[in-house]
Amino acid sequence: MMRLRIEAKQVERCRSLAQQIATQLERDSSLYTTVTIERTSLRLLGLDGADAHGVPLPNLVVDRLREDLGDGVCRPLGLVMASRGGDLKDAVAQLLERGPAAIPSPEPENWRAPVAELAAAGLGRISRQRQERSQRMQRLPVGRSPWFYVIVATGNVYEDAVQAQAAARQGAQVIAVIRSTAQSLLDYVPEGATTEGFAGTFATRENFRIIRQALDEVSDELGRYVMLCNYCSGLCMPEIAALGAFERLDMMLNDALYGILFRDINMRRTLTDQFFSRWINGLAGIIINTGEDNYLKTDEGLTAAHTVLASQFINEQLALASGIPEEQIGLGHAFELDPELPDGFLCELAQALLSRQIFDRHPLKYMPPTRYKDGDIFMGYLQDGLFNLVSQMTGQQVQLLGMLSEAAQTPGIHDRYLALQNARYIRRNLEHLGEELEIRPGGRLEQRAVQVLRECQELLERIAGQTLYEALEAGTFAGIARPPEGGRGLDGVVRKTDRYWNPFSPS
Amino acid sequence: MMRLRIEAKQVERCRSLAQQIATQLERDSSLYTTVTIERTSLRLLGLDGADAHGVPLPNLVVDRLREDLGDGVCRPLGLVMASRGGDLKDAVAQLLERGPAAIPSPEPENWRAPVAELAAAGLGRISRQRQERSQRMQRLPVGRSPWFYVIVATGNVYEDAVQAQAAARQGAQVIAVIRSTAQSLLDYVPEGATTEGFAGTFATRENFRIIRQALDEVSDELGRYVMLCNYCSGLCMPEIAALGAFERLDMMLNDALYGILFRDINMRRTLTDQFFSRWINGLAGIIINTGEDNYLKTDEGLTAAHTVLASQFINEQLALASGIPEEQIGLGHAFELDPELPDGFLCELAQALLSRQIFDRHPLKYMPPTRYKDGDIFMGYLQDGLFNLVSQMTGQQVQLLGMLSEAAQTPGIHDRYLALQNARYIRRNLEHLGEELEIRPGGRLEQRAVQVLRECQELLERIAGQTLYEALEAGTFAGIARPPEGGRGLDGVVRKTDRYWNPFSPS
Amino acid sequence: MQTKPIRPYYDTPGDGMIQLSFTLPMEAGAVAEQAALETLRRMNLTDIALVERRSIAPQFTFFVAYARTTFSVDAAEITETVQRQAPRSEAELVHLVGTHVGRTLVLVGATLESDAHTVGLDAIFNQKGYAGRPGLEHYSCFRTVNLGAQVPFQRLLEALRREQADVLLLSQTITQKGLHFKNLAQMADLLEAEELRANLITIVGGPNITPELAKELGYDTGFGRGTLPGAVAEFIVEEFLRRHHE
Amino acid sequence: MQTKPIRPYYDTPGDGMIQLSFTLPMEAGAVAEQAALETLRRMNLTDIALVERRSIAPQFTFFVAYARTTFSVDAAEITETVQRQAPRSEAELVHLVGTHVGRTLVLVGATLESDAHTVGLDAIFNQKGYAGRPGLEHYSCFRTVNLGAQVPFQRLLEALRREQADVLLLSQTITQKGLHFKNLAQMADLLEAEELRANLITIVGGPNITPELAKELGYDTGFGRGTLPGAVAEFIVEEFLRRHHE
Ligand code: B12
Ligand code: B12
Ligand SMILES: Cc1ncc(COP(=O)(O)O)c(C=O)c1O
Ligand SMILES: Cc1ncc(COP(=O)(O)O)c(C=O)c1O
Repeated sequence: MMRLRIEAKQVERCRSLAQQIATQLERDSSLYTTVTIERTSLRLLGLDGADAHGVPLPNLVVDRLREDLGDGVCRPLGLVMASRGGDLKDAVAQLLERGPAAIPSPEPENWRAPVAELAAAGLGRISRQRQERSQRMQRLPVGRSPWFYVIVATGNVYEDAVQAQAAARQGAQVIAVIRSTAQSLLDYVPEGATTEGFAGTFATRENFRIIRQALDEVSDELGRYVMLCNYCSGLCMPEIAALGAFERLDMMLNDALYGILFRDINMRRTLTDQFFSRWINGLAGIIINTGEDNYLKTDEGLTAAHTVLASQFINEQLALASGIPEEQIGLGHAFELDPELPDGFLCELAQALLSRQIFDRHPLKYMPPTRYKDGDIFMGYLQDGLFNLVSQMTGQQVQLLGMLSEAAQTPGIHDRYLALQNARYIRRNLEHLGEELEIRPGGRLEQRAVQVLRECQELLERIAGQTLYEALEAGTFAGIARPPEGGRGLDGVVRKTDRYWNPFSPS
Repeated sequence: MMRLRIEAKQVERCRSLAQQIATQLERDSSLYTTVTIERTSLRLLGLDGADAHGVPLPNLVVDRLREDLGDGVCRPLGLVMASRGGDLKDAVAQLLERGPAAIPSPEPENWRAPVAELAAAGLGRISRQRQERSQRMQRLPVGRSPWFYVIVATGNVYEDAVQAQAAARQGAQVIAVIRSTAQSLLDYVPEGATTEGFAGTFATRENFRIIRQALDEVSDELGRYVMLCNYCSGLCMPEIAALGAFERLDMMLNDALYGILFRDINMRRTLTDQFFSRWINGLAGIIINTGEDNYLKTDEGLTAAHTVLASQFINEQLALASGIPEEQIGLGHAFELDPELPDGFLCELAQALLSRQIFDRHPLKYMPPTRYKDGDIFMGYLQDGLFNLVSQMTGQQVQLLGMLSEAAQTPGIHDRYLALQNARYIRRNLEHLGEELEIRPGGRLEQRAVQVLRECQELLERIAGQTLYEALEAGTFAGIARPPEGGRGLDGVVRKTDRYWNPFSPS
Repeated sequence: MQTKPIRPYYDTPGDGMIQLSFTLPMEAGAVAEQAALETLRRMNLTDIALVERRSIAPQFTFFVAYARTTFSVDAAEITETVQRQAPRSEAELVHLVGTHVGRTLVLVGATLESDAHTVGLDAIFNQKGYAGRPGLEHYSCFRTVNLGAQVPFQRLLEALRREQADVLLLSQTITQKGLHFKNLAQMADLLEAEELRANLITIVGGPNITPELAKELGYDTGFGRGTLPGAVAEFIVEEFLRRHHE
Repeated sequence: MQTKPIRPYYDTPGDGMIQLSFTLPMEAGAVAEQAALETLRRMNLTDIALVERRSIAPQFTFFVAYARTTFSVDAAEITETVQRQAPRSEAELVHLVGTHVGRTLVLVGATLESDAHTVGLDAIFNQKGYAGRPGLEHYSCFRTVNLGAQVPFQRLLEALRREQADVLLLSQTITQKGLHFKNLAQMADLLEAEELRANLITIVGGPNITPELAKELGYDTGFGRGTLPGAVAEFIVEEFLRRHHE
C-alpha cells in the first residue's frame, strides 16, 4: 500500500481553518436570499411550467414579488393560500395577476400551514427518488471504482441519449451531459426538451428526464446502474439542484467558485445560492462535484497545487455546513502538469495520494489532462493513460476520462470508446499495483506532499485571517481576481427582512 | 529502489547449470567447422568482393575446396601462399582456378606464417574500428539509458539513411536496419548497395557503410553518438559479424536459437556458427542482442516466462564461452502479455526486475509488445507507453520502441517520431519513479518473481540432464520442436580433421 | 431495397466526421500547411481542421486533421454485393460432406517461400484453433496436411500431388513492397502450368488479404484479419459442393 | 517556379500513405466493411488496408485504415499563394509606427458573448505573452485594452467608440455547431451598421480560426493555433501603414 507520512495535526489545523472560513461565510450568506433561491422554493413547493413565451412560472412569480423579495416568496404565498383556501395554482394565479396587492392584510391565522404542507410533499418527492435510487443500486450495483465518468455534448438531447447509451454499453459508469455554453449566465432554467445547444445541451427538467430514462433502460440491459450527472453551478444553482433531485440525477457539479472565477458571477450571489443548492443535493443523496480542477487551467499545477488542496478543505466545510455528508462530497482535483516537466508524474502521484489520504471517506473526483493536450491525439491518449494509472494506483472514486480529441472538439462516439478502453485496460492490467508498492520514506514523493500541505496550511491561515471574499479579490485561486461587488447576478441578491420565512431553511 | 528478494543461491545454481549446458555444447561444436566459418576466415584475412555474377569470392573459394573442408580453408591457403610467395589475391586465384590441385605437396615450411600475418592485419582492422568507436563515444556520449532503439525497414538503403537520420534527430540512440525477409536463409552475404528489399534491407557490407556514414554525420550534428545495429542470426552468423566489425556496427542481434526455432535452420550448423560469430562480436566491442523475446510470440508469456529466463542464463554462458564480457551481452526479454490479463502489468514488472537484478552488468535489451497489438493504433500507443514505463522504472539498458502501426506494416517516419515522443515523455516525466517506490515484501510481485525463478531452475536442471539439442527437439522454447538433423544448412557442417587449422580459433 | 445514405458519424447523424494523420515531405510552415489542406480537399473533405502540424525532422511535417466527408455511400448498392446467410455449424458441414461427397476432403496448407509467419495458418489449421473455435483439423470431414512455414514452390507442388489435395490454403503475412503479389502470382502461374489448378480449391489468408485481392491473383477466395476457422470450412464445403453438383 | 509534386510520405518517396479513423453508424459486419471501403475509395484513396473494424456499440462500427492517395498536389501553385518574408522584430515595428504614424495605435480585445476562454486572448495581449514571446502590451507602439471574456456585443461597441480603437481583436474558441460563425457574423454586421468597420482593422483568433474563414466572415484576417504575438503585431502595423499610406 502506498501511504504518505504526513502530520495528522497539520491536517486537523487545515480543517479547522477551513471551518472558520466556512462559518464566517455562512453567517454572511444567511443574511441574504436571492431570486433563484426563491424560485427554487416555489419549485420545491410544486410550481413548474412556463408561460406562452417560455418564461418559467417561478421566474414570473418572483419578478412580480421582486420589490418585497426580502420577505421571501413563501410568506406571500402562504398568506394568499390561507386567505383564499385555494391551492398553489390558485395562489400563484392571484399573485401573478395582482402582485403584492393580492397579499391579504391583516395576516390570516396559520398562514404557514398550507405552504409547510406543500413543502413536506416536495421533500417527499425527493426522498422517494432517493429511495428509488437506493433500490435500483441494490439491484443493479454500479460496479467497482474508480468509476468511469464520460461526457456527452451533442447539443441535442435525443442524440445525447444515443451517445449516453452507447457510452454505457462501452463501460461508462457515470454519464455527464455537458450544458450548452453560457447556460450558467442565464438567470432562469429553460423548459422542455431541447435540440440546439452549443458544445453541450441545456439543463432542463425534461432533458434530465429523457436521459435518466435512457440510462435506466440501459442499466437494466447491462445489469448495472449507470449514474447521471449534470451541473448546478451558475446563476441557478439551487433551482437546478431541485430539478436534479426530482429527476433522480446521481451526481451534480456544484461549485460557486467556478461561477465566480470562470463565469464572472458575483460572489455573494453565488455563494449564497450554493448553500441552498448543496442542501438540496444533500437531501437528494446526490454526490456533488467541486471544481478545483479548473484552477489548473489558468494557473500552473506545479506552483498552484496547494491552492487546489486549500480549496478542497474549504469546499468540504462549505458542504458539511450545508448538511452534506462526507460520502457525498466529491472534491475535485486534476492531473494537469506540463508533460515536459521532469518528474512531473511524481508530483501528480503525490498530489493524488495526498487528496486520497486526507479526504478518505469522500468520493473524490479526479480530472484528466486537458490543458496540455494539443492536436497530437496519440500523445493525448498516452497522457490519459498515465492519468488513469495514477487514478487506479491511488484509488480515486470518480475518474473523469480524458479524450484524445480534447484539443479539437467535444467528444465523438469512438473517442469515448477509446477512452473507456484505455481506462479499462489500466484498471484491469494494473489492478493491484497500488497494493504492491510502497513509498520510500523521505523520498521525492513524500517531500512533495509535505510541501504542498505546508503551503496549503499557510494559505488557509491567510484566508482565515481575512474573508473568502477578500481572498477571491486578491486572485488566490486560478490566478483570477474578482471584486466582491462585481460580476453578474448581484442584482438578484436581497437582504432578508425579519419577516422572511422559508420552510426549506438549510440550517 | 525496487528490489526483489530472491535467493542468491538459486541464481548461482542456475548459472552453473547453464554453464554445464554451454560447456557440453561447446565441446560438440568445437569438433565441427561450417562453410560460413570458413568464408568468415577468408573475409577476416582480407578477401572481399564478388565475381561477375555477384557470387562472393569467399563462397567461390569455399565451394572449390568443399571436399576437404574438414581441413579448413586457412591451411590450403597458407600452403599455396607459402609455396608461391604470393599474396592473398594470387593464392585465391590459384585455388579458384585449380582447386585442391593447387595445394603443394610436400608442405612448404612455415606455411602458417603468411596466413597468420594476414590474420593479424584483419584483427588489427577490427581493433582500430573499436578504438574509433571509443574515441567517438568519448567525444559524443550516447546519452542516458534506457537507450531508445528504433528500426528502419524501407528496403532501400538510401531511404533507410534518410529515415535513420530523421529518427536520430527525433531522439533515437540506436538504429537497427531490419533485413529483407529471408536473408537469414541465404548461405551467402549479398554484395553492394541494395535498393530492393522486402520488409527490410539486405545486410551487406556496403549497406553497413552507407548507414554508418549517415549516422556518423548526424552524430556530429547532434553532439551524440548514434549507434547502429544489424543482424547476425541466420546461415551467415560469423560472416555478418565480421562485416559488422569492419564497418563499425555497435550492436548486433546474434542468436542461433532464433534461426533454429523461427527459420528452421539446423541446430548444429547455427550453434557452431554462433561461437565464432560471437567471438568476433566480442573482439569488435559490439554488444550482442539475444532473441528471447521471440519465444513469447508463439508461446504464452504467462506460462512461458521461465523459458525466457532459462534461455537468458544459457545465452549468457554461451556468450561468455565465446569470450564476450558481460558488458556486451545484451540478453533479450519482452513485454508480451495479453493486455486482457488481470494484473498482467505486475507480471511484466516482476519479470523485468528479475532480469535486471540477475543480469546486473548486462546491457539488457527490452522488447515491446508486438503480438497483442492489433489495428487499434491508439491502444497500441498506450501499450507501448506501459512498456516504456516498465523499462524506465526497472532501468533497462536498451529499449526497443514499439510502434503503433505494428499490426499493419513496418514503421513510417511519423510512427517512429510518435514512438520516440512516447518514450521521451515517460523517461522524463517518470524519471525517478523507480527510485521512489519499494516493493511490498512477500506480495504479488515478489511471488511472481520467485515462481518464475523456481520454474527456470527446474527447466535448467532438466536440460542439463540431457543436451540442448534434446531440449530443442522436445519443444522447450517458443513451443516449437525441431529435430537435430533437420533444418537448413546441415550440409554446410563439416567435421574437422586433425589437420584443421584456423588462426582465429575462438577458444 | 431502400436504405438511407451512409456517412461517418461522430456526434450528429450525417456529420461525416473523420480523423486523419500523415506526413508531408516538406519543411513545416505556411506552404506545407496549404499543401496539407489541398491534399485533404482532394479527398473530397470539407470543414478541415488541421489540429496538429509538427516538424518531426528537417523537411518532414506531420499533420493530424479532422474533417467531414462531402459525399454519402449508398447502403443499398453495397448490401446487394454482400451475400448474407446464417453460418453453418461444424456438424452441419460434416454431415454435408458425408452425404454429398462420401469421403474426406484433403486440405494442404503452407506459408510460402520466405514467409516464416505460422501463427495465422496454425490458427486456422490446429485443433486449438482461434478465439475459442476449433481449427480445420478438428473437422472429421477433412484430412489436413499443414506444411508449415517457408515452403518453397516446388515442395508445395509435390505435396499437392502426393496428397491428392482438394484444397490449397496459403498464408501470406508479409505484404511489404507487394511481396505477396509476387509470391502469390508466381504460385498461381505454377498451378496453371502444372495443370493442378482446375481440380483444386485455392484459398489465401493473411492480415492484409481480401477476397477481391485473392481473386485478382487467380485464387478462389481470400480471408483477412480475424478470420475464424468455421468461415473457411464453410467456404470449402460449399465451394466443393457447388463445383461437383452443378 | 518548378517544383515536384507533393504526396504524403511514409517510408518511400511518393508512397502517399496516410492513416484514417472513423465510425460508421452500422452494425459491424461485411456490409459495414464494404461501406467503409467505398467511403475510402470516394476519397480517392487506393491500396486500402482496413486494419481495425470494431463494433463499439450496437449499430456503430469503428474503423482504422491505412491507404494511399492517388493524386499529387502542386507545390508551385501553393507557394504562389503564400507570401513569405522575414518577420519583423518588435523594435522594427515600434520604429515603423513611430516614424510613419507618430502616435500609439489603440487595440481593443475581447472574447464574445458566451465564450469564457481567455487564455488564448491573454496569450496574445499580456506582457507575459506566449511561448516566451512578449504579448502586445509589451509593444510601446500600442495602447491595449483587453476587455476579457464574455463581452456582450453592445459593451464591445461602446468600448470601441470610447477608446477610439484602431484595431479590434476578437477571440473565439468555441466552434461547436458553428457557434463562431453565428457570433462573428453578427458582430461584423453590427460593425457595419454602426459605421465602425471602415476605420477599424478587424482581427479574429482562436484554435479553429483561419485567415480564409475570418475573411469570409468580413474580418481583415484570422490567426489560428499556436499564433505568436509578433505575427499579430506585424500584421497590425503593416495593414495600418498600407491603409494610410496608399
Ligand atoms: C509473431 C510475429 C512474428 C514471429 C512469427 C513467428 C511465427 N512462427 O509465426 C517472428 C518473430 C518470427 C516474426 C518475424 C518477422 N516478422 Co513478424 N510479426 C509477428 C506479429 C507480431 C504477429 C503476427 C501474428 O502471429 N498474428 C496473429 C495471427 C493469429 O493473426 P494473422 O496472422 O493475421 O492470422 C489470421 C488471419 O490473417 C487469417 N489467416 C492468416 N493466415 C491464413 C491462412 C489461411 C489459409 C486462412 C484461411 C486465413 C489465414 O486467419 C488468422 C486467424 O484469424 C506481427 C505484428 C502483428 N501484431 O500483427 C509481425 C509482422 C507480421 N511481422 C512483420 C515482419 C516484417 C517480420 C520480419 C520479416 C521482420 C524482419 N525483416 O526481420 C521477420 C522475419 C520473418 C519472416 N520473414 O517471415 C511485419 C509484416 C509487415 C508487412 N505487412 O509486410 C509485421 C506486421 C510487423 C511489422 N509491423 O513490421 N514475426
Ligand atoms: C482552458 C479551457 C477551459 C477553461 C477556460 C479558462 C479561461 N479563463 O480561459 C474553462 C475550464 C473555463 C473551460 C470551460 C469550457 N470549455 Co474549455 N477548454 C479549455 C482547454 C482545456 C484549453 C484552452 C486553452 O487555454 N488553450 C491555450 C491557448 C493558449 O490556446 P488557444 O486558445 O488556441 O490560443 C492560441 C491561438 O488560438 C491564438 N488565439 C486565440 N485567441 C486569439 C485571439 C486573437 C485576436 C489572436 C490574434 C489570436 C488568438 O493565439 C493563442 C496563442 O497561440 C481546451 C482544450 C484544449 N486543450 O485546447 C478546452 C475547450 C476549448 N473547451 C471547450 C468547451 C466546449 C468548454 C465549455 C463550453 C464546456 C461546457 N459546455 O461546459 C466550458 C464553458 C466555457 C465557455 N462557455 O466558454 C471545447 C471547445 C470545443 C469547440 N471546438 O467548440 C474545448 C476544445 C475542449 C473540448 N474538446 O471539449 N475551458
Ligand atoms: C464546477 C463546474 N461547474 C460548472 C461547469 C460548467 O459550466 P458552464 O455550464 O458554465 O459551461 C464546470 C465546467 O468545467 C465546472 O467545473
Ligand atoms: C535474434 C534475432 N535474429 C534475427 C532476426 C531477424 O531475422 P530475419 O533476418 O531472419 O528476419 C530476429 C528478428 O526478430 C531476431 O530476433
